[in-house]
Amino acid sequence: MKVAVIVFPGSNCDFDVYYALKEVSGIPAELVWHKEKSLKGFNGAVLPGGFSYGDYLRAGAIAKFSPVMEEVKKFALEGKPVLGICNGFQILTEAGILPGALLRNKNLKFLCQDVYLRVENKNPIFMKYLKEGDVIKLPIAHMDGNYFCDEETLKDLIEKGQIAFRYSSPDGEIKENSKFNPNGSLYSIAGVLNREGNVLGMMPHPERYVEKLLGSKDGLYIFKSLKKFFTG
Amino acid sequence: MKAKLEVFLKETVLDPQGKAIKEALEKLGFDKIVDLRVGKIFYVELDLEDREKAKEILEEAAEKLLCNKIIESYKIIL
Amino acid sequence: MKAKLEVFLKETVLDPQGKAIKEALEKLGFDKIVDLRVGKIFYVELDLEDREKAKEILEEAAEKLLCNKIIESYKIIL
Amino acid sequence: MKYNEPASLKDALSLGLTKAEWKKILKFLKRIPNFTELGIFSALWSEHCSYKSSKIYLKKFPTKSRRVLQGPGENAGIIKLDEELCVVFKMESHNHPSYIEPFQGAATGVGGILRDIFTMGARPIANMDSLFFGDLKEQNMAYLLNGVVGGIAFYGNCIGVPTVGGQTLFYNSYNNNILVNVFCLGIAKQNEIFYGKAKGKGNPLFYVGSKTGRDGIHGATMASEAFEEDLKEKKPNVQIGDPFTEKLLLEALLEIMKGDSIEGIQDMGAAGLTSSSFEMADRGGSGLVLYLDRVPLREKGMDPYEIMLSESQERMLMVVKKGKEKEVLEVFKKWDLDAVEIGYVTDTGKVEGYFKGEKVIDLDIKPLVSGAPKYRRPVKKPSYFEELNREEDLKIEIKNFEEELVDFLKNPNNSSKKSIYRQYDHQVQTNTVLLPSFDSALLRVKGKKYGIAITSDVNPLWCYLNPKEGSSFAVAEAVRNLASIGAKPIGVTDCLNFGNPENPEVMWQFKESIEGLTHALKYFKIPVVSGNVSFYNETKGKSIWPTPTIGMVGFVSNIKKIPDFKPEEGSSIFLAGDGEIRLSSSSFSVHKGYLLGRIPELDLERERKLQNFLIKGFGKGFFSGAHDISEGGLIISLIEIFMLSKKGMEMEISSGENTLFLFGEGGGRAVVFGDDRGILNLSKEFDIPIQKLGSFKGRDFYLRAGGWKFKASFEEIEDIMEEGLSKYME
Ligand SMILES: Nc1ncnc2c1ncn2[C@@H]1O[C@H](COP(=O)(O)OP(=O)(O)O)[C@@H](O)[C@H]1O
Ligand SMILES: [Mg+2]
Repeated sequence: MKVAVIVFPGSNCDFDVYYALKEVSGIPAELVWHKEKSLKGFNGAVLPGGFSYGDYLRAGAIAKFSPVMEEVKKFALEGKPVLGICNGFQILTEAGILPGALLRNKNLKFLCQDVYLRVENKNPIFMKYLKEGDVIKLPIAHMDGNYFCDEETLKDLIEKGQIAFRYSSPDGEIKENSKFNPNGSLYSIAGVLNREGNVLGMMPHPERYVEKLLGSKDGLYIFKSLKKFFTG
Repeated sequence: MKAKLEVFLKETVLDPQGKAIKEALEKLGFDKIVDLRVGKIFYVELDLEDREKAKEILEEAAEKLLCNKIIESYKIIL
Repeated sequence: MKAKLEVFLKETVLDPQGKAIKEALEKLGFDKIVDLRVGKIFYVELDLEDREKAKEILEEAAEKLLCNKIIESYKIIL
Repeated sequence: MKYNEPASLKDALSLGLTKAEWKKILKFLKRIPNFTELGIFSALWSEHCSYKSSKIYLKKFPTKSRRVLQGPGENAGIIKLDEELCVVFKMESHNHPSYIEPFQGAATGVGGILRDIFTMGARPIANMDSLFFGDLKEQNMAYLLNGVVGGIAFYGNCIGVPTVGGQTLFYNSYNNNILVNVFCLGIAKQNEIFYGKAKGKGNPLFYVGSKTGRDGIHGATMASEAFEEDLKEKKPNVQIGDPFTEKLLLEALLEIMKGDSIEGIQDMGAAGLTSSSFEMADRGGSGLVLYLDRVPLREKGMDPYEIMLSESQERMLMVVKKGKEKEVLEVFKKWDLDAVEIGYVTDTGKVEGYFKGEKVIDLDIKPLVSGAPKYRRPVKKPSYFEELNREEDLKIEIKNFEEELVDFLKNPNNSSKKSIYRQYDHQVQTNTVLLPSFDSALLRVKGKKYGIAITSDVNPLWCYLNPKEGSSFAVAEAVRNLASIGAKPIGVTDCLNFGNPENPEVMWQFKESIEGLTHALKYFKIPVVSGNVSFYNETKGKSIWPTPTIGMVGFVSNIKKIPDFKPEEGSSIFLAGDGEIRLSSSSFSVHKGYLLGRIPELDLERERKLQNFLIKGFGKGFFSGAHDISEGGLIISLIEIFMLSKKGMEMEISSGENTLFLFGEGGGRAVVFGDDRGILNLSKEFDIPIQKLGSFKGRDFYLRAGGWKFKASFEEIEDIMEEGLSKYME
């Protein structure tokens, strides 16, 4: 097993993800430059956070054309795990691999802070060690994390169980118009899955909380689950 | 030739920036401004003179890259 | 009445956004697009019908808030 | 005026040179310079580039220790961490540009300091920002604040360097001259350091990064002039930051630097191609030939004068080892960056520039760089000094304690700076162990046991009232802030912000300040390895308060032995240290409208004792937390501890003078808590006076002092602490 961490021009959490996978979670990983046309030999891919192309047009808009994205799309279709974090999530939505779009935060400012996430799903690839209703704490760091989709799509997401995480209070209460949904996301959505459940996009950064030294290990739930999925 | 492409949020999408600016204007006493929305505009220089062709190219650029149709619409001005 | 206000970087000011987008379009094969600069556009609804008055108000709004004249210029379209 | 035509005295004056300097130029050259050459002189001899007013004083700083690898004089200073790694750091001001265009000014300030760090081969791992604004009620001040913070966030977040700390103060003194000081620290292997030296005759010279436009022509000169009414005319100087391009530049360079193809490299900062080419050749003892028509241009029709003096951002000048050109170009191609060979290294001791086949620059380097003017400007003790430095302390009567306290807590100087730092990504790169809100930020180094602490401090009010001792206090406070998380200082960078040096009273402040800094730095044996002087922070004849910002780097030998701010229920809250505290010269007194007073007595020995006590206590694991007492006095410290620990605190204070005790300020004190017995024993061992103020109990902050009482919940205090600033930042 081996996971590709895609490096786009302007990615800046690439190494953090790589470190969290390889050094902390024990998942073999490699940094892969976006101009790469093949992901042969890899079993999964992570699109890390950052500012691909400076987010100069829309976050993630230009990166979706990177050569490597054809392969990422294939992974998504073949059922291989694909995880998009922050800018990675934005790229996945821009590429149409995940539904919806990420708008500017409702207070129009960059937000770097801890958030609480209520687990909405029991996805076997990414959330094996979490159960519905669990609350985990992860940091966000973004300007455009305000999740949006049309009504129909939202209905669909709910019905098909594609919502992975929602911003909540520490006790797991959802209050859409409160400080517990800091960026103003629709339905407090923090992370979504594709229909098949092998692609997860999320705004919070699990790779930042994988060691006690840095304050929390809640991010490990996701990486451990991924490891378990690979090793069986 | 020169052309412009306007890209703006769909009516159904909230525009917090527009709202904030509108409120700031209100505070400054601009009470005749009753609505304001913000969009992007691309000033493009094309290496051709054929308007039809230019329109086609810009349409394609908008569809592919410059406009995210989930949230935005666009308008070409030649 | 409705009006538009375009705000754009002065010619001589670097436009990193425009540059990055232009390069992206180039890579996608849009070789007829030889220059691209990005601006903002405000779609404004005014509670009056007098064009002169509207222009005045928008000019004032631009000067006071919407246009950063150190690096930007603006244009009112009625 | 055409670039290749002979220049005149009038031109020299219009470029900010003096008549004497013009004569000096003629003497050096033995001919009349052309306009381009004159432009080069004016830039290199500007205050900003030449340090002509400050040089003789800066020489006094201690600059050596067994850890110092590179002291002042390079792009940044270097300090060893262990046998393998080192830190590279520096602080810079971007005051004038940020006042003119706060967002872009601050953003390009960050971009500039980052380049200073990675040009040396170090990966930037942390930024700090020290910001000084005027009264937020002044028109435009909130706009400036939001613009500056937005610009720092924009650049730092995008490029992926965490902004982990800083300082933000609001005083009237900065109403017309805000200060934006940015600090960057990078990490490198000791054997992979690069210097700004042009060496090796025949080696090609490469230009890398963004194209050159007419941006900020004469920015260096502008930073060397006071603001006058003609601000408008200076506005076109504004440069736009492009953090995305800089990110590519950073990654491409660090990749190239792993190989063996670069001889020397320097970023094009103030005075652009001029300063980078002349300084590199000067350091390398070489010469350069430049073909100016090869410089990639963004705008049409630029002439050599403009090309040499443009301050377009995100550009580097690089000497490549002959034969390695292809290697270098390939990496830049991978990162979609332009790199162009624009000349080569010679051994002539000259910079020679050609444009359209004509030689337009022919200048000896030595006279221009080392021969730059140095001034011992007149000094005069300002009249305010005696007038304000009164011996007797201020008495401030408090009528309604709770009301006055809440009002004080809502003063933006005391407010939580969360509205600022939550706009900064402070965790990217996953090394930040202690985030903003602690006395110092702490970074781990992956794979190492130790940590790197950084803090930035100065109390400009004290530096105004007493430039010498106030400056010593800035060092002492930084030392204390480091010790408050268990760190020992290993090096300092500074950013000396002052008014107009041609004003003898300002020059006196500067001289005194340097003496005070030197005194304290020598006392604590901390070397200065880099820094920056920003003069001419003056508007309409009014200079800012002397503001020598200190950026101090500390070393924590065991990253696990640091504060957790999780005190046990019932454990004590101690005040450690003593010494003179005063109300006059306190931030409370300024809050109440007074501006006067002798500052508290400086006692470095007491500071050192406290420092040793704190560091030892962390080493032994006695402290759950410590917090130094500085601006705002004991009361602010206690409230901040409550905000961090979120644990109820119950305190009963009975001092003869409660106003003084709670709001007074002095050096050498900290609040500590953790293992009661351990702390008490340690205080005896270190001869530190210690006083129990109360204990952690319940859920509220509950303070009684004589007849005064203040009781509030976490949520209430959080709201109060945020309001003062957040209402200007929504
Ligand atoms: N401009 C800023 N950027 C980032 N962090 C800041 C800024 N201003 C203040 N802070 C953070 O807020 C906290 C309180 O700052 P300050 O009151 O200056 O601390 P101290 O008095 O201990 O030096 C510190 O952790 C500091 O790093
Ligand atoms: Mg402190």
